[in-house]
This record gives sequence, C-alpha cells and structure tokens, in this order.
Amino acid sequence: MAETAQARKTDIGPPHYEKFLPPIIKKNYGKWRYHEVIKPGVMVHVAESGDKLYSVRVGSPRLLSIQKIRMYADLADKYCDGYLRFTSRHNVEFLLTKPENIEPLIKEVKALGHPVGGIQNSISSIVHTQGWIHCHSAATDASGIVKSVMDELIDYFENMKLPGKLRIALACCLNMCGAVHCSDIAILGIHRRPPKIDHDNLKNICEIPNVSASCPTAAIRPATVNGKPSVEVIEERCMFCANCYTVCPAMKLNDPLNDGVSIWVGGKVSNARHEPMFSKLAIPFLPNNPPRWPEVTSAVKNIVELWAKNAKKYERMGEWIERIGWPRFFRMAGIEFRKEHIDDFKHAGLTFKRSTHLTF
Amino acid sequence: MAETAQARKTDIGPPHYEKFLPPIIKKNYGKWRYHEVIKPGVMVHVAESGDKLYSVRVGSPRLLSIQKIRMYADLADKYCDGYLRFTSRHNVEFLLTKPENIEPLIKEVKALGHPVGGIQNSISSIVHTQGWIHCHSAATDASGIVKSVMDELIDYFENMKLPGKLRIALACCLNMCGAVHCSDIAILGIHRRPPKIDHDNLKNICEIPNVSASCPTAAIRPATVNGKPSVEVIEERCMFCANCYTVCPAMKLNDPLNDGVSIWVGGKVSNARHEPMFSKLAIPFLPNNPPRWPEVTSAVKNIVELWAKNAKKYERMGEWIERIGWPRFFRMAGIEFRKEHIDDFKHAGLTFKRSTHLTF
Amino acid sequence: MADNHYKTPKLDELEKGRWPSFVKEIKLASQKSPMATDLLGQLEQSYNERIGHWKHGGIVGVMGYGGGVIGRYSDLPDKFPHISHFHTIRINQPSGWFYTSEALRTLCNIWEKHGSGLTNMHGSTGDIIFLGTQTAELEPIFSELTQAGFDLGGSGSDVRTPSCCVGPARCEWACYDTLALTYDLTMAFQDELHRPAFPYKFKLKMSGCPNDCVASIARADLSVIGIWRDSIQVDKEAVKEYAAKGMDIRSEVVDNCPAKCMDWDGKELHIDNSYCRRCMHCINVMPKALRPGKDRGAALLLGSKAPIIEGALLSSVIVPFIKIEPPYTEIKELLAKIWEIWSEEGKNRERVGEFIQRVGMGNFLEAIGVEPIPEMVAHPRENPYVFYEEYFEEDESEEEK
Amino acid sequence: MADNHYKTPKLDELEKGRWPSFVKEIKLASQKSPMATDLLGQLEQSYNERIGHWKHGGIVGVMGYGGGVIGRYSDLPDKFPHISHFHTIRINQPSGWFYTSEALRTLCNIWEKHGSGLTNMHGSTGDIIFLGTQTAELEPIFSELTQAGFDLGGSGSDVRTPSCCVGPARCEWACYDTLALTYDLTMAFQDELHRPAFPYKFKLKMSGCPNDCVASIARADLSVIGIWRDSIQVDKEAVKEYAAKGMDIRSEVVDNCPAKCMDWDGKELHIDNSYCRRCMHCINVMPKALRPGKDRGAALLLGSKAPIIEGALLSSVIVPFIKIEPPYTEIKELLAKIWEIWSEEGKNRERVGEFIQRVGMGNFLEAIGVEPIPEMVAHPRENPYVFYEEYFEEDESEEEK
Ligand code: SRM
Ligand code: SRM
Ligand code: SRM
Ligand code: SRM
Ligand code: SF4
Ligand code: SF4
Ligand code: SF4
Ligand code: SF4
Ligand code: SF4
Ligand code: SF4
Ligand code: SF4
Ligand code: SF4
Repeated sequence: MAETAQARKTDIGPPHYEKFLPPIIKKNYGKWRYHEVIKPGVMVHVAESGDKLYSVRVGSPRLLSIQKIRMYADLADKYCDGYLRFTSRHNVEFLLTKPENIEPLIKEVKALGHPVGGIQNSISSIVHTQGWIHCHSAATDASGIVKSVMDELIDYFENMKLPGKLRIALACCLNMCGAVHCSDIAILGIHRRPPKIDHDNLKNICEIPNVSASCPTAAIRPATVNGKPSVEVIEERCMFCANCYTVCPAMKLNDPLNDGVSIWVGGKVSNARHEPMFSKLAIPFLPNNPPRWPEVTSAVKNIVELWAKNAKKYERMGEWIERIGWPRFFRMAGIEFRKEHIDDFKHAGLTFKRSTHLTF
Repeated sequence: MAETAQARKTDIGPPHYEKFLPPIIKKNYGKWRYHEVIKPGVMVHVAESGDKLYSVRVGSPRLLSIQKIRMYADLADKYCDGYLRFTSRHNVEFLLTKPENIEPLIKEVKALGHPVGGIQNSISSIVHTQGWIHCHSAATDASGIVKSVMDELIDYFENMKLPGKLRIALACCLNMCGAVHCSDIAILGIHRRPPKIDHDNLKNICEIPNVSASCPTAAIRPATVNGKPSVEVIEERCMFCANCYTVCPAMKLNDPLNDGVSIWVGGKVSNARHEPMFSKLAIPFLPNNPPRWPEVTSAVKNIVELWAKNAKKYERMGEWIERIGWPRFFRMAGIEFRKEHIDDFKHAGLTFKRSTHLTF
Repeated sequence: MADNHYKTPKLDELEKGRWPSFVKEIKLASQKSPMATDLLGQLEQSYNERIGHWKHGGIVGVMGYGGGVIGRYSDLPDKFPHISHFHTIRINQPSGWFYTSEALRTLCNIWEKHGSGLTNMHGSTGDIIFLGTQTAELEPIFSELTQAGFDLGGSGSDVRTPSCCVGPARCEWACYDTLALTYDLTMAFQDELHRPAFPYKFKLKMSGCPNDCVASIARADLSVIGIWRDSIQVDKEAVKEYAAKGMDIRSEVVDNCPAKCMDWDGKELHIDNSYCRRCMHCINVMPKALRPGKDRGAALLLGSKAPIIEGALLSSVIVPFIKIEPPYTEIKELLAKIWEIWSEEGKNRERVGEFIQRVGMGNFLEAIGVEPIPEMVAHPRENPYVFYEEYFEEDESEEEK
Repeated sequence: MADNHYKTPKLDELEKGRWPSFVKEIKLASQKSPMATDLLGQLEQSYNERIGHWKHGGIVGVMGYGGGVIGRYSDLPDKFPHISHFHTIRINQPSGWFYTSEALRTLCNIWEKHGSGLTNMHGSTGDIIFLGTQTAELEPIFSELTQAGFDLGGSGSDVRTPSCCVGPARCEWACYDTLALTYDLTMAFQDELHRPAFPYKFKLKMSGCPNDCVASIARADLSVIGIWRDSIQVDKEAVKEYAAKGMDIRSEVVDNCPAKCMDWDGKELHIDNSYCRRCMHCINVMPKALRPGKDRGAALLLGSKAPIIEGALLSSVIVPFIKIEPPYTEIKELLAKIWEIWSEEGKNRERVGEFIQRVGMGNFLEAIGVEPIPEMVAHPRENPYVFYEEYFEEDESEEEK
C-alpha cells in the first residue's frame, strides 16, 4: 500500500496499545503477583515490584454520547493521570495509582448516574446488541430491555452477595450478535411468523435460487405468484431463523404481533470447574411489551433469585441446574415445560434422557 | 385363531415360565432378601423366609449340541431336582437348594470342560453372534474369536480379582446383533472395501431404486454397466456399512483381503454410578487371522490388563477412561491415535474437545 | 458317517484351550448329524479362505407365520450337500430362561429328529435357536414344537421375542414382576409377533431394576426398567456391619454416588432421597443393608437400537414411573398408540427410535397423547430453531395451523 | 434545534431507574445532533408499534475497503430525514481497550463533526462503533481517523477485528501476551481485514488463560486461550493463610476440582498436576497462593460461532499447547493453511467450524497438515461408519485412493 499511503493512509491498523498504557502498567507489564477485591467494583492488582494498581469498574449503557465520553475523559484526567479502559462487557475501568482518589472518583461517577460494581460474585453489565436503535433484523429492542432488567438487578451489580458470577446477554435476533448462546441467562429476540413475502419486488432485488438455498429447513421453493416469478414458504417447515431475510430484503420476518423474546439459561464460557456450556431454553416466548418489558424483567429476576438462594458458592447457573436436575429447576421456577423445550434439531436425540437417572 | 387351533396349533406362545420354576422359587417369588457371593461362580440368594437358593454359574460356548444339553439336563436332575436356567449372557445357572451338592456339581461340570465363574467382579461370557457358522453378512467369524479370547481371559472368569464387571461382546458385522455398542470391550467385524457389484444379475434380483435408497451416504446411483441396467458406487462415499448388501445380494461386501476386526471400549449399560455409555473406537482395524486371531486376542488382553491394573474398585472401563482421559488411555495402551478415531458422522462436532480441560 | 470325514486342522486348533469349545460341540453333533459334519467342512474352508460361505437368506417359514425362521443356503451346495439348506428356527424361550431337564430333553429330541442337532442357548434376542435344517422339515418341527407347548419367536418386521431378567424369581432388587409382564405381553401380541406388519422390527426387554441385566436400554425399542419412587430402605445395623467388616463406606459408597446425595459420619449413613438418581450403586455394594424403596414400578424408555442405519441409539425416557400391574392396560394402550402412528408414518426399515428423531419428539408425544415433561430430556434444547405453531394474524385472532 | 421536539413518553419512562439510561445518552447527543433527535423520534414510534424502522442495509464504504461500514437507512425517511442514512462505522479498538483521555477526545471531536455523536463503547466484536452518519461523511471521517492514527475494523466476509482480554497488562494469570499477539496479527492481516475475500467472516479472540475473559471459545473462529504445561505454582504459606482466614479449602477448592486431583490434609495442599485440567478454579479462589505454572503458552481452538445456520458451535482444540512468541510464525502459517483450504472449498456463508464438520475433521487436519491427536476430541467416535481409505486388491498390492 506504500504508494497510496502518501496520498491517503490505509491499512495503518489500530494505534499501538502501548501508547495508552499507564506507566505503572508499562513498568509491571506481565509481572502482576495477585489481586484482591477491596470492595464492590474496586480491586487492586499487586505487582512483583510491590506496585499497586487500583481499578474502579463503572457500569455503562454501552450506547454512549460523545458528551458522556468526554466526562469520562475529564474524570480520568482528574483521578487517573488520564488513563482508563473498557472491559469485554463494555464497562469502564478507571485505573488509579493513588488509593486516596478512589472514593472521590466513585462519588463523581455516581453523581453522573453510573453505578460502581460488577466485579467478582456479581452481575455485570448485559452484553447486548442494536435492536430497534440500528438493526433491520431486530425481533425486539436491545437497549430498552437491558435498561429495564438492570434497573431491577442493579443491587446485584453493586454488591457481591451472589454465589458466583452471573452473566446475562441479550441478542435481538437469532444471529445472536451478543453471542448469547453461552450465557448464564440469555434474552433472545425471536420471530414466530413465517416471512411475509414481497412478491412484487422479490425478483428484482433477490436471486431466487439464493433465497431458496438460504433456508436450512428447505421451506422455500420457487413459485410464480400473481404472474410474477417469486418464492413460496411451506409454513410448517419454517422455524423463523430469518436467514432468508438476511439474504433477501423481500422476505420480511419482523412482525409486531408475533415477535417477542425467549429466555435461555445455564450457559458459561469459562473453563472454571465445568467445561463451557451452551444456554438452554427456559421460556419459549414472552411478549414485546415496551417500554419496560415487565414480563421479561420479572422472569429474569425470578430465575436470578432462585439461583441466588439455592446455588452453592462458586456454582454458576448451569452447574447448579445440573446438580439439582432440570425437572426440579422447572418446578422451582414455576415454568411450564412444553413441547418447544424438547430439541428437534440435528442433535436432538442426544438431548433425550437416555438413562434411568431419575429423581422423584 | 380358534378354528385353525383344532387342526394345527398356532399362536400358543411360549410355555408359561411357572412350569419351570423350582419350588423354592415359587415359594419365595419376589420375596428375596439379599444375596451373597460365596465363591467365584457361586452365590446364594436368601429369602425373607430364610430359605436359601444356591446358583452355580457355568461358562458356555452358547453354540451347544443336543448332546451337551442332555448332559446339562442330567446334572440338573442329579443335583438340582431337574431345575436350571440360562442367563442373559448365555451362561448356564444350576439352581441348588442343597449346599452339599455344590462341590460335586462343580466337579462334574469341570469334568465336562466347562468353567465355573462369571459372577461379580469378573469377565462373563462374551455375547456374540453367528459369523461364518450361519450368517451371510459376516465380516469375521464369531465363535472362533470368542473361543480364542476367552482361552486367554478365562482366569478372569474363574476369579473375582477385577475392579468391577467387564463385559465383552462381539458382532460379526455392523448390524451388531450382539448389541455390542455398549460394551466395556466390543469386538466388531468390519468390511473395508466397497461392494463388488454383480452387474449381470443385479437387475433380476434387486429393485434398483431400493438399492440406491439403502445407502446412508448416497454413494449408490443407478448406472448402465456393459449394457445392463445396474448401479455404481462412488467409492470415496462408501463407509462399508453393508446396508446395500442387506437389501440386495448382488452388492457383496465380504472380501477376504480387507475384512477384519475393530476394537471398541468404554461402553456400559447399567445405570450404576455413571449413565449408560456407548463404546468408543480404540483400534480401527486388525486382520482376520484364523483360527486364533492372535492380533485380536492380544489387543483385548492388553486393554483388560491395563484396566485391571489401574482402575479403582467398581470403576467400569468407561468410567476409568473418563477419569484418566482419552489421551492418557491411548498412551498407556500404546495404541496409535489416527484419523479414523475422529468422528465424522452426524454428531461429530459434539465429540470434539470443546474446552481447554487439557492434561499434559 | 459316524465320524467327521473332513480334515479340519484349523478348527482342531480350537479344541485346545480351557474355554469350552464350539468345535467340540459341532463334532459331538456330527456323530449323529451329517449336517453338522458338512458344517465343519464348510467352516474349515471359511477359515482357510477367510470368508463365509452362506448365501443371502431367502424367505422360508411355516404356514400362517411371517417370521420365526431364517432361511440360509450354502454357496457350496455340491461340496456340502447336507447344508445346501441350513435354516435357523427361532423358538420363543420361557420368561427368564428357566427350564426343567424334561423340557430341555423334549426340545433336544425334536431337534435330533429334524435338524442338525446344533443350537444356540440362546440367541441375542433371547430365543432358543435351532441352528440348521431343511425347508421340508419346518412344518414337522413346528407341529411337534406346538404339541410340546412351544411356539416360534419373531423375525422380520414384527414384534421380536420379548425377554427379561431373572427378576423376582431370584433377585431381591426386582421392582416389578419381569417374568409375568414378559409372558403377558408375549401372549397379548402373538399376532404382531408372528405376522410382520410393521415398518421394521420392534423389540421389548424388561429389566427389574436400573442395573438392567438384559441390557434393555441398549437394544430394545421399548425398555421397561424397574425403579422406585420413595426412599431407599436402609437397615442401619447392617450398614454398621459392612463398616465393621472393613468396607470403606466413604470411598466405596458415598464418593461413588453420582447424585452426591449421601453422607457417612462413621456411624450413620444419610441419604437425601429427593436427589437420589436411583443408580443402584449403593444398593449393589451393600445388598444386606440397602434395598430399593417400597413404592415400586418401572420407567418406560423408547427407541434403542444398533447402528444400522442412522446410528446406534439408547432408549430414552417416555414415562418416568408407572405401576406395573396386570392386566398392564396402560402399557398395552401406549404400545397400541405408538405402533399405530409408527406404522402409518414410519418409513420402511425405520426403527421407532429413528422415527421419533425424524418427526420430532414433541410431535411424536402429541401423536401418542403423552404430555411433555422435563424428565424426558437430559436438558432442554440449545438451539433457537423452535417451530412455534401458532401466530396472530392482523385481526388479532389466534391462528391454529 | 437544541431540544428534542418529539414527544417521547415511552422512552422518557426509560430515563427513570438507577441503571444508566441510553435514552439520556441520546438526548444528550440530540442537544447538538439532529440525527440523534430523529433517532429518538423513530425509536419512540418503534416502541409504539413494536417494530423496527430500519431498512435492509445496502453496500456503502470507503474507497479501497470492503468492510468497516454497515449501511443503514430509515424506512421513514420523510418523517425522519436526518436519519434517512444512518450508517455505522466500525473502528478498530486498541488492544485491551486501553485509552488516554486524549485519544477519547480526539475520537469524540471527529464524530461530533461528522456524525450523530452516538457510539457504542464497544461493539460485541470489540470495535469502537460510531453509530449513524451519512454516506457523504464516510470519506472525511476516514481520513480524519487515519490522520489520528485510527483505522477501520472488519465487516462482511473478512477477518473481523481481533480482540483480547486485558492479559499481562493487568492480570496475574496471563499465560501469554494477549495484547501483543492481537496487535501483531491485526497488523499482519490488514489486507484480509479490510478486503473481504473469504467464504464468510473469520474472527480471532485472545484470552490469556482458561477463564477466557473475552469469551473466545464461544464466538471466535480462532480462539487463542492461554494455558501452562508444567505444575501449578504453590505458595504453601499463603495457602495456610487462606485456611487461617477461614476458607474451607476442602469444600471450596478440593471438592470443586473437576479433575479430583487435589487433596488437603488440613496442613498442606497436594495437587497431582498430571491430572490437573487447567480449569483455573483453585487458582481463581486462592490468587495469593496459587498461580499457573511457568511453562506457559496457549491452546488453539477452532470454529465457534452463533447458530446461523447449522447451529451454534464452540471452538474445539486443534493445538493443545503452543509457545506464543514473536513473530508468531507458527500461528500465521497455520492460519494461512486454514484460510487456503477454507477459501477454496468452503461454501458461501459457511463458517470454518461448519466447514470442518462438513468435510470431516480428519480430512481437514490432513489438508492443513496437522497430525490427529487424542487431545482434539472429547472421545473417539462411537459409530462404526469409518471411511477406511485403502484396501487391498486381489493382487495383494496396497491401493491408495
Ligand atoms: C475486565 C475483564 C477482562 C477484560 O479484558 O475486559 C475481566 C477481568 C477479570 N476476570 Fe474475567 N474479566 C472479564 C470478562 C470475563 C468473561 C467474559 C464475559 O463475561 O463475557 C468471563 C467468562 C464468563 C463466563 O464464563 O460466562 C470471565 C470469567 C472469569 C472467571 C471465571 C468465573 C467462573 O467461575 O466461571 C474468573 C475467575 C473468578 O472470577 O474467580 C475471572 C477473573 C477475572 C479477574 C479476577 C482476573 C484478574 O486476576 O484480574 C479480573 C477481574 C475480576 C472480576 O471479577 O471481574 N473472569 N471474565 C472482563 C470484565 C467484564 C466485565 O466488565 O464484567
Ligand atoms: C443372571 C443375570 C440376569 C439374568 O436374568 O440372566 C444377572 C444377575 C445379576 N446381576 Fe446383572 N445379571 C446379568 C446380566 C447383567 C447385564 C447384561 C449384560 O451383561 O449383557 C448387566 C449390564 C452390564 C453393563 O452395564 O454393561 C448387568 C449389570 C449388573 C450390575 C451393574 C454392574 C455395574 O457396576 O455396572 C449389577 C450390580 C453389581 O454387580 O454389583 C448386577 C447384579 C446382578 C445380581 C447380583 C443381582 C442379584 O442380586 O441377583 C445378579 C448376580 C450377580 C452377578 O454378578 O452376576 N448386574 N447384569 C445376568 C447374568 C449374565 C451372565 O451370565 O454374566
Ligand atoms: C441370531 C441373531 C444373532 C445371534 O447369533 O444371536 C441375529 C441374526 C441376524 N440378525 Fe440380528 N440377530 C440377533 C439379534 C440382534 C440384536 C440383539 C437383540 O435383539 O437384542 C440386534 C441389535 C439390537 C437391535 O435390534 O437394534 C440385531 C440387529 C440386527 C440388525 C440391525 C437392525 C437395526 O435396526 O440396526 C439387522 C439388519 C436387518 O434387520 O436387516 C439384523 C439381521 C440379522 C440377520 C437376519 C441377517 C440379515 O441381515 O438378514 C441375521 C441372521 C443370521 C443367521 O443367519 O442366523 N440384526 N440383531 C440374534 C437373534 C437371535 C434370537 O432371536 O434370539
Ligand atoms: C454491531 C454488532 C452488534 C453490537 O451491537 O455489538 C453486530 C451487528 C450486526 N451483525 Fe453481528 N454484530 C456484532 C457482533 C457479532 C457477534 C459477536 C462477536 O463478534 O463476538 C456475533 C456472534 C459470533 C459469531 O460471529 O458467530 C455476530 C453474529 C452475526 C451473524 C451470525 C453469523 C453466524 O455465522 O452465525 C450475522 C448474520 C450475517 O453475518 O449475515 C450478523 C450480522 C450482523 C448485522 C450486520 C446484520 C446483518 O444481517 O447484516 C448487524 C448490523 C447491525 C447494525 O445495523 O448495526 N452478526 N455478530 C456487533 C459488531 C460490533 C463490532 O464490530 O464490534
Ligand atoms: S442480533 Fe440480530 S437484530 Fe440484533 S444486531 Fe445482531 S443481527 Fe441485528
Ligand atoms: S425464516 Fe428461516 S426457516 Fe423460515 S423460511 Fe426463512 S430461512 Fe427458512
Ligand atoms: S452381526 Fe451381522 S454377520 Fe453377525 S449375525 Fe448379525 S447380521 Fe449376521
Ligand atoms: S456399504 Fe453402505 S455406504 Fe457403502 S455403498 Fe453400501 S450402503 Fe452405501
Ligand atoms: S436387572 Fe435388577 S432386578 Fe433384574 S436381575 Fe438385574 S439386578 Fe436383579
Ligand atoms: S442409588 Fe445411586 S444415586 Fe441413589 S443414593 Fe445410591 S448411589 Fe446415590
Ligand atoms: S482471561 Fe485469564 S488472563 Fe485474561 S483477564 Fe481473564 S483471567 Fe486474566
Ligand atoms: S486448576 Fe482446576 S483441575 Fe487443576 S487442580 Fe486446580 S481445580 Fe483442579
């Protein structure tokens, strides 16, 4: 790219991270000895050298205005020599070297309306996606549900009273941009009605063969509808994945009457104790009920508190359910077990109960 | 069936079992209190009533002449008031009420060349199938391998020194009549060459559409071969299941050069401790080497003794391997891990190592 | 031809060694049966050539029956004329494989007259196997068998001969009467057993407890496995005795409990039965001290089979607990419903377990009128591909598909 | 238009409550940006109608780049003209998401000039997300970004923006330098990142240890997860301290060890490292006393993804241990081989994990020249459907296919 580089820079990549590392990190890079959690949202990492780095974790809505980011920057200048970072769950971490700065910083952060916490045995921010804010595929909104659920659960962000970590994620459609499929609790937007086909325009905007091919259940076949070449959908075969819509705008899945939310539980990513697990279906459908999705928030809260009350120390949601068994989980949670819960996709047979390890 | 019944009895079903139950069983039926293993091959069941029923288990080749069966009958008359039974693994169980008869019976049984044992932590008889004795599908013989392997392992039948039960089964082709797929050790006859098609006769003895349809991997398609309508096989797609042969005699899989034996380990059926498990591939191929299949017998013996030496008490083969891990099993057994070991069928992805739970 | 006139050096090798020899059995039989003699000859040739010499079986049988006989023909009929036909007869064993010496002799006499004198006691499905006879002998054998009170077992696409563990006849752990249920169902389904009318075979196996001594969960389309609902019966004194006799109850029993629901404080054994998975281990290890509870019955599991063709399956729970009492109406009605839908919609050579996976367990349950419950699954679905069956139309009215 | 001129009663509800409100953020932005204002208006309408109002994205971007911009258009352009275009720009974040206040302000200033003033810090893949601008603004934004030392991230069928955990920058458990590797690979693959040429997207995520703090095993085509080969480093005194401070080491640590390879006799902690599964639990619980071993590196896992279309996948082990040192040649060569075969034989929109399952892991390994080892599987195959690749012809000579 050398020649273009003169005129117009391309392929320069991101700035080198070292430019943004505070001196204490540059000095103790890779030489941290241990860490301690001082209080909710505050931890200290102690280096071999004895140096101490304090991190204050601040809850964020992830959708941030430049105004808010500038306020963060000001706080960083005031208390952290200008250094801060964001986490893989989109929280902000202020990096301090002076312990005396911790409390004043927390005070100002809270004044901005941001909570401090999310460390250790707590609920951290909800990894989520775009929803109605920006995506065409959304079966539900993302930010609105996240805000409503966290308003209910914020105490668990601000304290460390839970048995272990609890990770909640939300994705507004089956594409699962939030990678929610391995979360303690996953909130997933779903469609429930086969595509409404725009027969008049399909031919012009999509390749009919691609559209048919896009369907994993072969529910789509070419057809001529009122004179125009188009496709038809065998409705019994449709499981609303929206892959056809992703490849063809004329296959609209979004539908206010039938779109909604499903709840999944028991996934994890870490290798701690138990190997990583996928989340499993707990509640097949809850309605889209803006602005606060009361059905969703109470369902999530119910599950969180059930786990909080009954799990052993360190036991993640999925580990707990595995120990007590799914039948007991459904009973305790008061969730009706339905046909929808039983897998009927590719590996369904392996999810059946293939033993007499039963409890009564 | 009433009318035909006069002329010719049909649908009368098996004789009622009660006719064959010894009085002590009739009396204590369903009222047994506990059992004890007195010595290898001999156990006593004690009833609520205090009555004691002694069972002496005798190893059998399963393939029995009427002459031998009559000898069993004579022994039953002499020591058991005429009562005996066979087990689900095809051993004979003599049912005694007089403890003083146990030793004389055992003496005579052994004189007939039959071992006594197979109870508790031992190797019982090998469940097996027909092989070259009676089946057209056989990729190997059954009785010959069973005899050769048991000659090697008979001490483990006659004593109870093993960590737990060890169940070996043999099936001479993928139909798996021995239901070997959940055995501690499974010996499975396999083909390794695509069907040799009898193009001249196929059309006359088989329905070409059925033949094509029979192939799970769609390796078979209709074709005209030297003028005659027949089928052809895409060899890369063939995994030698012989289903085509089962539906069409003109698709011969049997092939002296390539047929042989594979060894599978770690299956179980009981729900004791661990849920039932399928056996997993240990050795993809060993040659057919009659009359004694030395490669097979030594491979089986090696695995048995590895387990016997290293497993904890009660630990079945599969439970032991799960605890130590497959990599260690392959190392200890000195078995080369090959491409063939990695699943590539329907649920392959679920057998991959989807975590960092690794040992070094 | 009292003696074997073939040289069989390879097979003779298999007369050596301590395990009882099938070759000796064939030679015993060949003293009286030329069929057995020819079998030896052909088998020796198979051992030399490393290949079997049987042709693909043809359809043979007895009048009015569609199963019970496996046709078999040598591909070397000129060389071994006596086994040009060598059909197998499957005879329905008595429940639990109990016999009197009398009964055995009766069977032997029939087989001496009409066949090779070789048997399998028993076949893997559980039948008495008469190994090798001519087509012409089938009817005579059948009439003598029925006179003697025996009948044929299953083969082909029918109900296969049901079998069961020894159960209450000799086992303290039997949670229901396996022999009685097996006999009753066998009699009730004589027509289904003798006249193939299904898409494929259907096997029933009954085990009295989760030890599953007939391996029903691995090889029966319907596996009936005994289980209890209440608490394990504990004889505290007997537990102490085991401890006194030197059993390490913590390491041998408690640590092996998959439910981790036991505790041993050195004096007393505590079991939290609400978590007990009924695995049997603790009972197996301490038969004098522990026993299954008193509220006994069975779990019904469906669908196990060997690999051909969609891959091997284990049976899975369809009814976690059911009382097993004559006339077993519930089980029979359930089977009737299963057979009806499977016969209607099952493909040729599709076992019921494969059928369930193809149509989906949820749909299958609906068809047989059984409510879905979490006991049927190891865990709920992990994928979001749910076939929701109703949706609202603009007019807000709920639509049924 | 300093103020929001739409009535948004529903959204206003979401300004209440203790969790920080995204609505407040939009309103903050709308003080300066009419785009933000129109977004509020359209979103309120979505809340009323329970449906989004965005059209299917079109292809927009900057010169010479195939990715980095997500085109987005309102389906109510007349009503909300300022968001008739509302494209997203993905900007490659610095490794570990470290910033100076300076850098943040620079980004804010650019975005204030050219866009809605709304961002995601960060997107799920890890990019800085500039949320909403016009097509015409793309080139100006791009040149200002590059002047400031920033570049675009990935979108479409290319290498997606790699991301990593904080690693050695602040974590005592990092088994390799996640930030350095992430930066190096990002620079090495600029062309693959900016010019989609694959069958589908390819994501890389680096976690310093098995805690996997970037969830790489669930959402990266290549997951690089730190691990150690030797023994866990134990500070015996510190262990005692934890015990003294009241930690129940048996129940909290030993009993939670999945390998059951630990023992605590009340004084000393014993670990049989040859069985340790590197799960991290004991280290997590006693960070002062236990640490990963000294022989550190990473495990490479392949293939995780979300459900669309063959179902969600977790990454699986392809290399159980590899030293991670610049210039990371081994990893780059491995990636090159993987991309080569996947690009040649992968179907359109087929992720590498799906590709591996379709062609078979064994064949895939052969193609990339990696030896199969048992560490790659949870267990060997259970089905007998083995594609043996050679067979003997009559002339006894071994045949290769
Ligand atoms: C800052 C962050 C990494 C980053 O580069 O941004 C991070 C930082 C730490 N993680 Fe993490 N983890 C971070 C995301 C994760 C994730 C990924 C995710 O949530 O999407 C996971 C996997 C979660 C899962 O399994 O589903 C994760 C699983 C863990 C675990 C394992 C917990 C468990 O028992 O499963 C530990 C160990 C522990 O907490 O004892 C851990 C431990 C830690 C430690 C203690 C490591 C250390 O010594 O510094 C760090 C702070 C403690 C804490 O509780 O947060 N971290 N950690 C991420 C903070 C996200 C947030 O804002 O909340
Ligand atoms: C006689 C027989 C039932 C029958 O109707 O024929 C039988 C009889 C008994 N079994 Fe069994 N089992 C019999 C086949 C089985 C099978 C089926 C098979 O092997 O094909 C299994 C499942 C094997 C598997 O899991 O792969 C079986 C798994 C058990 C177990 C569980 C062992 C375990 O730890 O997994 C026990 C409990 C025990 O041994 O402690 C058991 C226990 C028993 C007891 C102790 C039950 C009792 O109290 O009487 C019986 C005798 C002890 C013994 O060690 O044999 N029986 N048992 C079968 C004898 C077969 C033979 O000749 O060897
Ligand atoms: C005799 C017996 C083996 C033995 O030596 O014990 C046997 C022998 C045959 N079986 Fe079997 N099966 C026998 C028990 C089994 C079992 C075990 C069981 O029933 O518990 C299985 C595995 C369980 C299951 O049913 O899945 C079994 C699974 C098969 C299969 C595969 C069916 C499947 O769905 O996977 C076939 C292939 C077929 O049916 O076309 C088969 C087919 C056959 C045929 C009829 C060969 C054929 O393709 O026509 C064999 C006749 C051999 C012969 O010439 O004598 N046999 N077969 C067993 C029956 C004796 C009896 O009635 O007691
Ligand atoms: C912006 C972001 C969500 C967010 O709010 O953070 C996002 C947004 C979209 N994703 Fe995503 N994905 C985003 C991270 C993910 C992740 C998570 C990750 O990368 O760690 C996943 C799951 C992991 C994975 O890749 O499997 C993800 C799985 C998908 C899929 C399903 C792909 C698959 O193979 O399963 C699609 C569908 C597609 O590619 O056609 C998709 C498609 C899309 C599209 C482009 C919609 C479409 O079909 O064209 C979305 C654009 C929304 C918009 O208008 O802004 N997005 N997408 C994330 C990217 C921000 C960033 O660059 O940092
Ligand atoms: S999850 Fe679906 S709706 Fe949400 S951002 Fe991703 S693609 Fe769009
Ligand atoms: S939504 Fe999915 S299942 Fe339904 S038609 Fe479209 S592609 Fe097929
Ligand atoms: S396993 Fe195969 S070869 Fe053996 S008896 Fe059964 S069908 Fe015949
Ligand atoms: S053996 Fe099996 S895979 Fe091969 S052609 Fe025949 S049916 Fe197909
Ligand atoms: S299955 Fe249970 S009841 Fe039947 S014999 Fe075995 S242990 Fe006894
Ligand atoms: S039966 Fe099994 S699960 Fe139940 S208590 Fe005994 S060992 Fe535990
Ligand atoms: S993944 Fe491991 S190294 Fe990275 S931050 Fe998490 S705990 Fe630390
Ligand atoms: S890291 Fe995990 S497996 Fe290893 S010793 Fe610690 S707890 Fe056990």
